[in-house]
Amino acid sequence: MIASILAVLPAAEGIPNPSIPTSWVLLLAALLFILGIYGFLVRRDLIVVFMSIELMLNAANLTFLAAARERMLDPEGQVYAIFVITVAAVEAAVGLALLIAWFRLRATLDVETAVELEG
Amino acid sequence: MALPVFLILAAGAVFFAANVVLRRNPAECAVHLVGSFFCLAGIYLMIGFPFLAALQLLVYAGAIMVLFLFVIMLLDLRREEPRENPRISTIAPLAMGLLFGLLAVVLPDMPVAVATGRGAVAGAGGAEGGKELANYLFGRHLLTFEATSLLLLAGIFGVVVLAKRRTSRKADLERLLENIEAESRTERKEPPLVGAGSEGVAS
Amino acid sequence: MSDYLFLIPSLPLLGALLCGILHARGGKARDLAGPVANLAVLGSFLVAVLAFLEIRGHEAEALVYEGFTWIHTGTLLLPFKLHLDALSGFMALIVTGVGLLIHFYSIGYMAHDEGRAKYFAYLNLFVFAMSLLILGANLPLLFVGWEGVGAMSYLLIGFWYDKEGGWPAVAGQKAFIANRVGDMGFLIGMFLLFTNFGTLDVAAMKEAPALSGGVATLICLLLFLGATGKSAQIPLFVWLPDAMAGPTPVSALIHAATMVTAGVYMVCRMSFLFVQSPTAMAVVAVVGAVTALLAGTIALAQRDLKKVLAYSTVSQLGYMFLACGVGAFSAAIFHVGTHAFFKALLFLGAGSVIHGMHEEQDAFRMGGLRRHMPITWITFLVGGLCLAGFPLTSGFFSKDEILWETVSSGGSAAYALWGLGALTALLTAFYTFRLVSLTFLGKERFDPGEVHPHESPWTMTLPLVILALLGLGGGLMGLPAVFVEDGNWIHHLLSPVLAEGRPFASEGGHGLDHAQEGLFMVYSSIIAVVGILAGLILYRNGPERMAGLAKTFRPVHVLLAGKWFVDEIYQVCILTPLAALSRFAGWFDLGIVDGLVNGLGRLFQGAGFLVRRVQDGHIQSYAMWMAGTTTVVLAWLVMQLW
Amino acid sequence: MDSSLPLILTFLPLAGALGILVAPVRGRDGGAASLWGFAQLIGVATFLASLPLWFGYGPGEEGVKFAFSADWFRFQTLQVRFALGVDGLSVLLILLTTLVSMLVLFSASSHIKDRAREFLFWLLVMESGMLGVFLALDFFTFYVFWEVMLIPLYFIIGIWGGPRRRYATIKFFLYTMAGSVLMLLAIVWLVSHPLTLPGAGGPALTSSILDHTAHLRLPASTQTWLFLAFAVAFLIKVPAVPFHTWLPDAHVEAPTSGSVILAGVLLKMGTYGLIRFCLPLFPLATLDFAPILMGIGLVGLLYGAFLAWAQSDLKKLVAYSSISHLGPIVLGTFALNALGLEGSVLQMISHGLATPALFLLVGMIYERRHTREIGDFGGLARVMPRFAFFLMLATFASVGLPGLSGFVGEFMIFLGAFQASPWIGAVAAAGVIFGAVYMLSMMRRVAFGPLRSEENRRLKDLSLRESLVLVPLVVLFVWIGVSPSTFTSRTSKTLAQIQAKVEQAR
Repeated sequence: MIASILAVLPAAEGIPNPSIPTSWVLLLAALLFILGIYGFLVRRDLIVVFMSIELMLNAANLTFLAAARERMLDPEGQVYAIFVITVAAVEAAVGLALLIAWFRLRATLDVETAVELEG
Repeated sequence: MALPVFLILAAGAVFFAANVVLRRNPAECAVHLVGSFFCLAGIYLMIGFPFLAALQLLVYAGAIMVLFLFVIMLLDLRREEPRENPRISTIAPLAMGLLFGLLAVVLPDMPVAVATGRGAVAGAGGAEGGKELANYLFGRHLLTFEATSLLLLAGIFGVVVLAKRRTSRKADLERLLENIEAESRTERKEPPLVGAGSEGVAS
Repeated sequence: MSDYLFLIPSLPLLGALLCGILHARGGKARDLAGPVANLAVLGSFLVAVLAFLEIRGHEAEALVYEGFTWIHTGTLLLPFKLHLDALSGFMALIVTGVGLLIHFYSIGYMAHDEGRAKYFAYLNLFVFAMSLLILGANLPLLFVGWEGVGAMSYLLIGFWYDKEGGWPAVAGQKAFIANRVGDMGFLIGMFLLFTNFGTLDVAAMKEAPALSGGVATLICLLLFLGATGKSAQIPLFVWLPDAMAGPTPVSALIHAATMVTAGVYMVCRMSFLFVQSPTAMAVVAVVGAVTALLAGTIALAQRDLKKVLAYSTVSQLGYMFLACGVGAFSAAIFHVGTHAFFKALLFLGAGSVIHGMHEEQDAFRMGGLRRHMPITWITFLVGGLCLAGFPLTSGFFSKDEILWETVSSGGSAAYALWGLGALTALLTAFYTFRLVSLTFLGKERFDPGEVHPHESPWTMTLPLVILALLGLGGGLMGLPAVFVEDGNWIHHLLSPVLAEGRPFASEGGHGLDHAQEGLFMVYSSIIAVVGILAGLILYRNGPERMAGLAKTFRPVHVLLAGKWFVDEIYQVCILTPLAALSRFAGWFDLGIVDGLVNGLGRLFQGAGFLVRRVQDGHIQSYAMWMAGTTTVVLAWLVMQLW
Repeated sequence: MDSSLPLILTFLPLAGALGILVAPVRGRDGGAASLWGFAQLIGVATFLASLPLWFGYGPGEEGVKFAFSADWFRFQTLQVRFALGVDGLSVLLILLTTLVSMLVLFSASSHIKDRAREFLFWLLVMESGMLGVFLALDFFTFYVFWEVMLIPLYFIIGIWGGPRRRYATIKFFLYTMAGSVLMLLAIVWLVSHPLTLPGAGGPALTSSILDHTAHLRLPASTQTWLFLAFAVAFLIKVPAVPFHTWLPDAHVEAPTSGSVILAGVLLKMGTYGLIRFCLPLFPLATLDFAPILMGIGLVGLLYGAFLAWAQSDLKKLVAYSSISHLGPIVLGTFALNALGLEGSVLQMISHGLATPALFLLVGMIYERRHTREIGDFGGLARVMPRFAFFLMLATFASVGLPGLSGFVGEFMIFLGAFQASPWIGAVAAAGVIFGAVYMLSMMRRVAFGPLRSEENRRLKDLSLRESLVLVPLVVLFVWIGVSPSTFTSRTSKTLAQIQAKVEQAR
């Protein structure tokens, strides 16, 4: 069983696992992205909204890598992916800090209550 | 032979992602998100980016999700109440469905830019792929790299400033108690756990 | 070119200004107003006499005074030009003469009214406007006098504006607006004249070639509409009886002698035009005759002294227009003259009675005044005789001449019109002596305790006596051919000025000869005597006897006493709908037109609200908008790719 | 030869206004008295400065006199000049403006108590704006002064007005602004349209009104929409019937002096504009639209009369009456004959005198009784004879009683209209009746009739100062009524030229 897993590992030559069509990967990324948007729009809990954002970022990452793979494992793609991850990390950190400050004020994370900007 | 494995992993990623969005309890959402990250890491591995897969696991699953879990535990978040006006929750799925349909139609034959010469180096994804990547990272993208480090620095300062306590501890406590009372009054189903909730926060 | 002619209008104008200043100063000065006003009119009268003699003397066709240019625009040239010929000379004599007597009478009548200076100022202004009307050489100048007279009657009728709950002011306004309706016709007539003749100068129009029948008729009818407004004929006579709300000398001057005859003067002045359209003449004659009869019937059932005289005036004016209608313009002017004398006499007599009876005007509550006011009684009797047309009085000659001219004008209509005239003559005689016997004969029907009638001072009775003499002697002016060969002095005087025209004669009418004239004269004297005796006998001792008769013919009495309900008809048919229309206009303007404007404002406001609702504060709804629009854009892109 | 008179006329009030703004005055009542004194001095000075126009521009004169023009700014090939001048059409209106403004300055001190400084400032700015409009001979100068004139009235109604002043003044401002924006569009088009001036070689750009009036040749279609643009702007100002709803509100809410100036001069801007611009510049379109506009004038006359009859508020009645009195002016203008045109100009002047007198009287009675409901009055003639005397004269003048100013103008207009089209002339003559109906019933309910309420009994009559303000108006009523030719002779030549310009195109 380990062998089958190891077999999955990319062989040295050419594009690894050519049998996986890039478009499918893109489709997966799209689906993840859409789930992210859905979570962002629908959920009332701010923390879950944050998670949906993370999900969207990952979907973007996947798209980068899929494209990079298509172009013979172009490092450009990987570099962007790395930057995405870094930014996501910072964003999460600052976001959560804000979240805590918010909670300290409101005792709830419900997005519905924040309507001061109403026109 | 790799396709079925990919499909399994993809299905797993989608399943976990769906749960992240649909679960009521934030803690469960976090766990499912971690699961989804693992599946993604697996996919990265399969399409030839082992370094990225590692990074994904290390940074995302390891650092960010831990942070999330930590915050969830710190703030002791309860189950989320369903939204009063279901208006958005009815429209959103339809919109997402439509959007996905569009992407599904468009993405397969998305014209990907012609492969540049450099990428043709065979075996870039292999063990020494990381070295190749490093040369690239610190060569061409040095400026971006430094920018992100600045970003990280700013992030740290930001968090410290935000987390600093402006009001006295006692004032915080009173306000927290008030808020909790207020929140407990608004919770319709569960009985007010005033006792348990308060000493948890006070520590 | 006699330049003293402008004195006739300017003297009363000067008098009016002086009285105005005296009124403004108030106090003792007000008593000066009477004499000043009288002097002004006296001066004007003398000038009129002088001018009249100058014309009669050496056959000078007419005196003309050309002043400054009044209006000069494009082809319209209207100088301030006065023109005195036989017709306007005769009228000027009447206006200033009778006016003078009435001014003199007013001194006594208004002696203790604190607004007397203002009263004399208005009276003088009236004489000024009337003289302008008579002497005006072009129609717009005549029109200035025409409306000026209307305005003055408005002010004088409403002189005691705060008595009887403000009724005089309403009566004054009614008079002015009724005149204005007539003036509309006059205005349009003038416009037509100007477009056809290119000028509005009467003399110039006279020489101009005749107009086509249709246009002439239209113009004459329009001018006649103006005349009916001013001289209170059928459609527009409603204002005259109400005009009695003014002081009695005013009624005498304006509503008997001068203003109301302005219409007749205008028709005679434009006789050269009227003659050109037989249809217009027929209309004038018929309207005159019918008005005479209608007014006569109404006078039968009136109790108020002045109301009876007012309706009698309307009736006599009807006679004058009848005369104009049958082409006997000089007879009309003759009747204007005599009527001015005896009707002014009757009004002033009535004024003296009212003055004596302390503002009591209801004839039913008088009676037996002949013992208390002998002079007034005799002069009133003389006036009554003239009005009734008692033989040999001036009223007899002038009215008889009109009747004779009507019947001798030939044509089938002649006899019908004569019949109407004769019937009205009978009614006139009857209601005149009904009035005389009710007021002066029989026993006193007022309690002598609180009302003790006394004879008026000499300043009031002197004009009565003069007018009585004029009334009696007035007939000499127009003796019919039967008596003296060419005794009709006034006919010779006016014939060069007035056009000759027998509209009906053309229908194969047979001119009657002198013998018939004598016969018809006998008819009218019989009619007069019968009427007088009936009036005396039936009303000798009070109205009771006739009251019974009135009850038997209940509907007729109600109809007549109610003045044929003409006022009510006008109110319902014209005034109320117009008022409703104006209220509707008011609502329409505020609601619809203004509504549209405000609506525009509210439209933008509404649009603003719509947009505002999008900003509802929920982050997720903003995100929703973003997601939505990206989807749409994406879809559009996809469509393009396809 | 540039004469400096128009400059003085236009900028003297403006200088006075600035002077008042900065004048350091002390005194018991915060220096108001000296401010009023200074302003009145300026008013009299401007009036005296305008008198030479009357003598300089005698009967039978023609063409532009007292011309002044200086380069203003250059825009590529277009050299815009600040051109002022007086011709037959504007000489009487300028005199009317200076007279009415002077009278307002004298009469306003009785009812403007607070913030006198700003009020006087705005009043004088408005006077210079109005004079500028009548004097302007250049499109841009005209339009600048047209706007300068609007703003002060916006403040005068807005600040010192009645309860609903904000609504009224905004409505007035927006309404007129909409119109003038249309006009600006047309002006810009005109000025950017090269004009072939004789002797100036090829077609050149110019913004002088006189050049355009003389040499503008446009095809019928462009004339139509340009005509409409100008006509709508001026019809709003007149106000002609469809665009009249701003007037009653503006009048009712304006302070007395605001109403007097609005009715006395501002309404004449509309009719002046029609004659100055619409007729000579676009003859073909004028001929096409003449019947319609005569109809509008006629409707204005009758509709205005009916509206006035339905009013219970004295000031609103007078406001609607001025709509009814301006109808004939439009009617006369578009009768397109000598009688109609001269009649309209004369009627402008006579309305410019009669309605201010009425508004001043309404103001005086309002100061005493603080109500404008006609029902509250009655029998004032007994208590206030002088007031009743002036009211009677003003009513007779506005009703058009012969011998006073109203009659001559209306007679000439109706005669001119009759020549143009008999039916409209006849119906217009009928309008005379309704005019009399509502004015006389107003006068009866106010001055005559019994004294009903106690308060009316204690009213004191007009003071000498108030009467003196009314005297010049009354004198002019009689002067115009008795000898209108002295006035019409000054306008006849200029109007004949304008009429000739329209006739050429027929």
